[in-house]
Amino acid sequence: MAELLYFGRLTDVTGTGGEEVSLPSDVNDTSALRQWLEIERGWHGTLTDPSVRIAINDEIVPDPSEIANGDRIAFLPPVGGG
Amino acid sequence: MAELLYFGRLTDVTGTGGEEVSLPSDVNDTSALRQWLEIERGWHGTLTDPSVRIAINDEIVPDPSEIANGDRIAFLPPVGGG
Amino acid sequence: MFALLETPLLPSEALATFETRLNGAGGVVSFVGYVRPEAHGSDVTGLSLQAYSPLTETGIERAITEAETRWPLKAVSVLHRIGDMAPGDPIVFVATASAHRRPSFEAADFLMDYLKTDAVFWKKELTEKGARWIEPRAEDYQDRSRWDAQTGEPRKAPTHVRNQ
Amino acid sequence: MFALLETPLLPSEALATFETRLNGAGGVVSFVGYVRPEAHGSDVTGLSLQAYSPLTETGIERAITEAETRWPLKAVSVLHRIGDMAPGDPIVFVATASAHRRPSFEAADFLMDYLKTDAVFWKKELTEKGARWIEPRAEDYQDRSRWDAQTGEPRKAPTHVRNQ
Repeated sequence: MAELLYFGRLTDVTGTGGEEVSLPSDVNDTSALRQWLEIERGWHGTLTDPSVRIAINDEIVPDPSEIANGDRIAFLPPVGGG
Repeated sequence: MAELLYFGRLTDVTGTGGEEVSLPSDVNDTSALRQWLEIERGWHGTLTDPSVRIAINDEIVPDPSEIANGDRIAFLPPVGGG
Repeated sequence: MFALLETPLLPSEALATFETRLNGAGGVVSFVGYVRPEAHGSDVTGLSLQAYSPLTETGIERAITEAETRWPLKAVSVLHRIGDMAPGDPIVFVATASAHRRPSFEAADFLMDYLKTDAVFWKKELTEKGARWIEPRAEDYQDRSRWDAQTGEPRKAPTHVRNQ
Repeated sequence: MFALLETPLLPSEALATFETRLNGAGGVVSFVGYVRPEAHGSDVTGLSLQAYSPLTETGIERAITEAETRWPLKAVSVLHRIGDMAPGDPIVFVATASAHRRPSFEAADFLMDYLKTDAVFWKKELTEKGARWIEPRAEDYQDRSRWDAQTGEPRKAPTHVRNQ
């Protein structure tokens, strides 16, 4: 199982801040994960939007980066505080 | 009589923050006043230094500006606070 | 020092605390950001700030280290709210101390530009007309890019991108 | 608002007071300048600040008006000490409030540059080796001239020069 986390405006679409999923064997990098979730969930391109970055185990990574069951994978829309 | 005021480092030379003087009839502008005080007092060019500005009756003026008995004439070395 | 606060931030107390550790500094600049009371003609009823630990913390700590590398600072403080706030509530307090004023001004400005565009927070503004996620404005990204131009380096990727 | 103070300046109280009149501002920048503890390798024992009323007051009030003309400010505060101070004592508190942070940063920076080079004060620093009058540094005049370059106008004469 991989842990998926959704932040900010993404939760308006996902309806949850996080979930556990079992990654299919051919979903082994971040690009494949974005595509797989898009097809599976029909989230209208929310996660394939390139402004949404991905962090694996608390480190932001570029696409495509390798993923595996056991990873904590966070989807991060544009950030900003202050 | 005119009132002369000295500020900042000038008081180290003048020994006073202010004095009353009777202006001679030919000392009728700020440039003449600087020269007259220089000769009279021997203040080693302290008041003829162009970085020392003059205010007449609380307004800074360029040289030469007219002066007369009754004026409050202030000598202002370079300013700065903060 | 740096802290994420779930409880109200009191800028005047934060400044008083900061003053106890000036290390002989001659100039202190502080910035305080507040929840705005009005947005696009609607009254704002609240602001909700979400962080993602530990990315939020490590990112801000790296920005503070970068500021300390760029400027001769004697002290830095960043306090940032998370959770739910009301209009007028302080969101962020940044203070910088240096021997002279220019490094303090520049470092505080730099840190705020970082916080506005790169710090890992998501902001949801609640108004009488509904909720809206706030993302950095074009000006915020422009302000942030001033610090890249200054070093002559191209725009850096976020500092927490993992090298591949 | 603006005041010359003969008694100790308390920055945290000044900030708390300033916060009561933000008029919906989103960003506040404050600067505090302190008596430095050390100068040219000698311990500083005190600082004495002399003003010349009403020139000092009218000059600062004009600088505040100029800041309010240049930037969309919601509030401004300038508190400046006069008289005798000890090392570490606050000398000046400047605060600016605006809807966004950039006008607040710039206006506070502008006001400090004015205060450092054009405000009518004389500063005498007392050290263990003797007393010394402090005049603006070359950097202070350079910093001040940034604001002239921005408007494309030549360096202005001090604003209180009488027209002839």
